[in-house]
Amino acid sequence: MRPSPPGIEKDAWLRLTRRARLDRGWATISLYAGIAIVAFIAALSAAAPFLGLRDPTATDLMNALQPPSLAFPFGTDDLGRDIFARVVYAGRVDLVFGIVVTYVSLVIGLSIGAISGYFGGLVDTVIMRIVDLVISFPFIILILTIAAIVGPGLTGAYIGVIAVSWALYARLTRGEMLAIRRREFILNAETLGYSAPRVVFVHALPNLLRANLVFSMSDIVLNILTLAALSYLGLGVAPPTPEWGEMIAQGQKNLFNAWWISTLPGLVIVLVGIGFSLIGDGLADRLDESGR
Amino acid sequence: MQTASSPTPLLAARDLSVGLVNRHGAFLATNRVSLAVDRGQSLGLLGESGCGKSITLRALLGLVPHPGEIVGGSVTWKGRDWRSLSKSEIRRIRGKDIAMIFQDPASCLNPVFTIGDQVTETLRLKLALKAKAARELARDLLDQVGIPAPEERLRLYPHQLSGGMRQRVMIAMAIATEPDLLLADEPTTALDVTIQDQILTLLARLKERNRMAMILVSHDVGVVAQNCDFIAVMYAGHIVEWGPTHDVLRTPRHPYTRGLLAAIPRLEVSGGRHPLQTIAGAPPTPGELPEGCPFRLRCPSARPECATIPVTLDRKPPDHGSACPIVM
Amino acid sequence: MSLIAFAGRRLAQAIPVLLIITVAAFSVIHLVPGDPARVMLGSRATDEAVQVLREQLGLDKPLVTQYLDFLKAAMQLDFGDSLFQRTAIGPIVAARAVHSLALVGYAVLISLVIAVPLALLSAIRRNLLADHVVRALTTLAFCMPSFWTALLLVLLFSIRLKFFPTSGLGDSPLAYLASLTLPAVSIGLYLTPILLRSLRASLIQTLGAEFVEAARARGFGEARILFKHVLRNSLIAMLTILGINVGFLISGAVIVENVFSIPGLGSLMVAAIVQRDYPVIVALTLVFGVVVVAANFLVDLSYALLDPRIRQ
Amino acid sequence: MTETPLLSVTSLHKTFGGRASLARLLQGKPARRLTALDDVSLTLGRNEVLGIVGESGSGKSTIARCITRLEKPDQGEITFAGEDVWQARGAKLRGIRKDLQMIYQDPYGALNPRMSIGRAIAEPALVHGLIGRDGARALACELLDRVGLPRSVAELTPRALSGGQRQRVAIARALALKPRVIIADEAVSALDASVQAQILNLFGELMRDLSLSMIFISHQLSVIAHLADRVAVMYLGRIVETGATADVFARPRHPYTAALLKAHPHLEARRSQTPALAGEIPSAYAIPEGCRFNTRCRYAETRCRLSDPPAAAFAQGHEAWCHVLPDLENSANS
Repeated sequence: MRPSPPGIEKDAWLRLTRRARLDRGWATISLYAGIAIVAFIAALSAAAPFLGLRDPTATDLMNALQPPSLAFPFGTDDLGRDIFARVVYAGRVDLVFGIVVTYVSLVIGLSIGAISGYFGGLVDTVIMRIVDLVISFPFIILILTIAAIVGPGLTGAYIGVIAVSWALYARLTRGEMLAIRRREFILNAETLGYSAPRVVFVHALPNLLRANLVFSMSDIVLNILTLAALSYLGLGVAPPTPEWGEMIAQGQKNLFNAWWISTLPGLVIVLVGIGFSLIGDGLADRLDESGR
Repeated sequence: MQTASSPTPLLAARDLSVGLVNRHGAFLATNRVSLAVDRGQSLGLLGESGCGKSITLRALLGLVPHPGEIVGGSVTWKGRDWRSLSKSEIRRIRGKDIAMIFQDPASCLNPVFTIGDQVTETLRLKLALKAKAARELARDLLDQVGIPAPEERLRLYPHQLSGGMRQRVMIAMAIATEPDLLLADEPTTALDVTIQDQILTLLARLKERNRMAMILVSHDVGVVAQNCDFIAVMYAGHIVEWGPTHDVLRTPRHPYTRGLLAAIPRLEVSGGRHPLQTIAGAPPTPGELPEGCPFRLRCPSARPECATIPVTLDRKPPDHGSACPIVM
Repeated sequence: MSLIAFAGRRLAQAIPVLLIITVAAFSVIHLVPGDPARVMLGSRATDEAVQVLREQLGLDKPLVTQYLDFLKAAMQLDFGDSLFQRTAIGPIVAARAVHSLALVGYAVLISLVIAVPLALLSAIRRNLLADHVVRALTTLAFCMPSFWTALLLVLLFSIRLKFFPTSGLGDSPLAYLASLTLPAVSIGLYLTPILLRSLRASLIQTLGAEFVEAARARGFGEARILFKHVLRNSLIAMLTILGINVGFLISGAVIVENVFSIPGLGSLMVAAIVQRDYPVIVALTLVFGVVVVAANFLVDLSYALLDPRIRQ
Repeated sequence: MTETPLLSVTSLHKTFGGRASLARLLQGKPARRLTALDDVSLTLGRNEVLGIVGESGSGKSTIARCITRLEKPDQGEITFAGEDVWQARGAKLRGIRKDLQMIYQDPYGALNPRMSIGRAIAEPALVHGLIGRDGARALACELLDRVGLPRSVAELTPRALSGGQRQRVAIARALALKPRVIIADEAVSALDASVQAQILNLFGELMRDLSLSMIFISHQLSVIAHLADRVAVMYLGRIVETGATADVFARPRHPYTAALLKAHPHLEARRSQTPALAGEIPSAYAIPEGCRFNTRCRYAETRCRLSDPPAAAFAQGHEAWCHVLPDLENSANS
C-alpha cells in the first residue's frame, strides 16, 4: 500500500485505499471462484463413468428412500437409485445443453443483430419486429409450442430454446452495433471504402463480443433452468435418463417423507448457476473498457 | 494561509485535499488547495482536463461523490468550518447562500418535470413562498435572465428548450435566493460561442447587481480572463499560480502558466501557421504523479531539486504567487 | 403530439404484430410432421375417425381459406372445440384466465414489494455492504429454478408449518387468497431478480445524473431528492422493465401453476401438449400473444403519460 | 484563383428527414425536414488550408460527410481533381478514397479499441494494396516517426495512449495512404490547450513538408485563424462570408462574422456590457425567410426579411452574402 501523502489525514486516506482495493479485488475473486465451481462440477460430470459411482438408472428397491448417508451421500429415491450418481450423470445432459444452446444462439443472434444494426432500413425493421415479438412472448409457451410440433424430448428442447434464445443476442448486438456504428473508427473504415463484410466482421464485431460474452454467462443459467423446467413439466428429458429438473419432479410425490430427492438436485442447479453468474461478473469487470 | 484581502473571507479553503477512487486505486484529485473569495470578487479556476478543478468546486460545497471523500484540510464559510455545521445548516447554506450551476444544461434539469415545477420548487423550499407567489417570482426571474415569454416557458419541459435557454433557467434558479456566492462549473463549455457570450454577459451583470462573489471553473483562458478578478491556475491537483487576472496574464510566473499562455493560438495573429510554443508531453494521469513538483517532467526549466520541493505559493494572496522557486 | 395521436400510432404499429401472431398460431397445426388429424388421434384411430376430424377442423380446405376462417372465428372469440374435453374452448379459457390473472397480479405485487425497496437500498448504498448483500441474494434468486423454489416453500410453509395448502384453490375469498399465496411468492421470487437488477441499474444512472447533483447543490434533502426526483424517473424505467418482462412473468406462472395444480392457463397449456389437443394449443398461443401485445401497448401508453419526452 | 481547384463543391443541398407524424400527415403537410446544407459552394486549391467555421447546426460537418461519401447530397456536385466524387466507380473511386482522408474530433472514438496501433496505421495501405504484408511494420514506424510518436507505440492498443497521442495516431493512419487532401472535422476541439498546440504544429509541419491540402472544420475561431489560408463562415446551412482568413477576420463584411469575432473570448479585452449577438440560433427545421440571419441581425431591414441576399464581392476573392453592410460600406467609401 502506498503511504499516506503529506498533509493528509491518515485515517481518511486508509479508508479510501481500502475501498479501492476491495473494488478491484472482488472482480478477480468472483472470476476465479466462478471458474472453480463450474470446472469442479463439469469435471465430475465428465469423469462420471470412471468414478466408480453406482449405475444412475439401476433400481434397488431394497434401498428405496434412504436419507443421505455415507453410502448414499445424497440419499436414494423411491426406486432406490443413488441420487448422487444421478446428479453427477445429469450434469452431462444439463451442462452440455446449457453451453451448446447458449453459444449456438449467440452465433446466430450475433450475426443477425450485427447485420440488422449495420445495414438498418427495412431489413432491420422487419428483423427487429420479429425479435421484439420473440422476446416479449412468454418463452415457455413458445418452447412448449415448438415441443408440441417437434414432439417432447431433448431434441425438442434444443430446437425450442435456440429458437427463443437467439433473439436476445440479436437485440443486444444490434443495440451495440448502432452505438459503435457512429464511432469514428467505423466511419473511417467506411470512407476508406472497405467492403461491408470487412467493416462488420473485422472492425465492428470484436467490439460487440464483450457484451455478448458477459450476457452468455447469465444465459447459460437461464437455459439450464429452462431445460430443467421443461423436464419438470414432463416435456424435456424423459425418465429414466437423469436430468436435474426431471429428478426434482420425481421427488415431488415424496416431498412429505423424503425431502432430499427434490431439494438436493435443485441445490446443484443453484450452485452451477452461481458459478456461471460469478464468471459473468468477473468478466464484465475484466473486459470493461470504460477505464480510459 | 489566508487567501483574500479581508480577515474573514466569504469562503475559504485551507489545504483542501480530495481523494477519489478509480480502477487503479485511490489518488488525490485535489492536493492541499487553498483559496478564498470575498464578497463581490470573482475567482477563476483555470486548468486542463483532470487537473482537479471541478472536484475542488464540488468539495467547496461538500459534494464529493462517493466513494471519494475530503481527506484533508478544511473549508470555512463566513469564518465557520463546514465540519462544525449540522446537516440542516449545510442544507440551508447550499442553494440559499451558495448556488451552483453546471456544465451540461441538457442534464441538470429533471426531464420529467416542467420548468415551472422545478423553479418554484426551489422558491418554495428556499424562500418558503406559497405556490402562487412562487409562480409569480419564477416568471419574474426568467424575465431577469432574459428568457422571452416566461409565462409560456414555465409550462414547458426541459427538452423543449435550447441549451442556452436551459442554462438561463439554471441561472434563474441559482440567483432566486440572491446568494452571496455563485459556483459555476464550466457553465458555457457546452454552448455555442455567441450563446456563451450571452450567458457570460448575463452572469457579469447579475454579479455586479447583486454584489455576488463567483468562482468560475473553466479550461478556457479567454473565458476566465474576461470574467474574473483573480486567477488560480491548477495543475495535477495543485494550485501552481495565483494572482490578479491582469498580472497573471501579463507576467505569468510559473512555467506551466507561461507554457499554457504561449500555446494558445490568437485570433489577432492570423495566418502563417507560425509554430506555437508547446508544452512537451501530456497532462499526467491522476494517480501517476511524480514526486515533488508535478510539472517537472514537462518543464523546460526543471532541475534535480524539483523532485524534492514542496508545492507552495511563494507569496500570499492577493499578491501574485507562484509555486515554482526556480523560475522567478 | 397529443396522447391520443400517440395511442393511435402505437395501435397501428401493433396490428402487423398481431397478424404475425395469428399466422404463427395458425401454423402450429400445419407444422406438425405428418397428418395433423392422425397425430392428434393417435396411431390406433380408424381412418373414418381421422376423416371426420379433418372435416371438423376444416383441414381439407385450401390453406388460405383455412387461415381466413380461423381469423374470422378468432375475432369472434370462437376457437372451436377441445379435442379432449369435447367442449368449446372459449369458455374454458375464460374460466381459467381469471385464476391466472389473479395469480400473476398477486405475483407482480409481491415482486414489486420486494424489488423496489431493495433496489433503492442497493443503489443508495452502492458498493457498500448492503449493496453486496442484496446483489448476492439477487444472484441466488436468479439461479433458483422456480418450481424448485415452489417445492421448498411447500416443504416449509405447507408441510412443516401448515400455513398454506399444498395445491388447488380455496373456495372462500380468504382461502382463495391463501391458496394463491405460495404460488405467487414462487413467481414473485422468480421475477424479482430481473426487476431488481434493472431497477438498480436505472436508479444508479439517475442518481449520477447532473440534475441530482444540482438538487443537492441547491440544498434539497436526500429524501426529497430520492422520492420526488429520482423515483419518478426510475418508475418510468420500472414500467418499461415490467413491460419487457411480461413474457418472463407468464412463463413463471405457467411453470408454477403446474406445481400447485392451479386450474389456470399454464396448466391448461401443458395438459394440452401432453394430450396433443392442438386446437387448445393454437387458442392459447393466440391468447398469450394478444396479452403480450396488449401489455406492451398499455406500458407504452402510461410511459408516454409519465415521460414528456416520448410524446414528442 | 486562376488554376482549377483541386476540390470543388458546387450548389450542395442536403436535408435530413424528420419523423413523419400522423397529425401532420392528416393535415396534408409534408414531414418536417432538417436543412443541413442549402446551396453551398466552395473550392480548395492545391497546398491550401480552407477553414470552415460555424456554430452547431451550421452544416459544417455535413460538408465533410458529403465529400467523404458518408452522406449522399440531395443535389449538387463534388469534384476532386476533375472526377465527380459521387459518380466515380472502380479504380477512380478507390483513387479518390485514397486521396481524401478524414480526421475526426473524438480521439477516443477514432481508433478501434481492439486493434494494435501499428495495425491500425498500416491497415488502410494494406487494403488499398499500397504495401504488402511485410511492408506494414516499416510503414507504421515511418509514420510514427512522422507524427512524433515513439516506434514502440506500434505494439500498444489505443487504451494505453492519451488523447493527444491518439490524435497523432489518427493522423498517421490518414497519412498512410499518401492523401492529397485531409479533411479535419473539429480535429483539435477535444484536446487540452497544451496538447492542442502540439497537434496544430504537427498540421503546420505536414502542410509544409507534404504539400497537402486541407479542409479544417472548427467552431474555434482562433484555431482557424492560426491554420487556415482562406475561411468560409457558415450559418444555418449556408456560407455567409468567405475570403482570405487574415482579411475576413480583420475586416468582416457580414454582421454574423463580426458578431462571432466579438463574442470570441479575448485574453486582453474586458467583456463589454452587451452580448455580441442577441437571440438564439433558429431551428434548422424552420429556416427564416429572406436572409437567414435576419432574426438576430442588428442591421436587418425589410428587404432582409423578403429576399436572400446576393453575393457582394470585395478585393481578393472576399465575398459576403448580406444586403446591408456592403451598401453601407460603398456609401461610406464614395
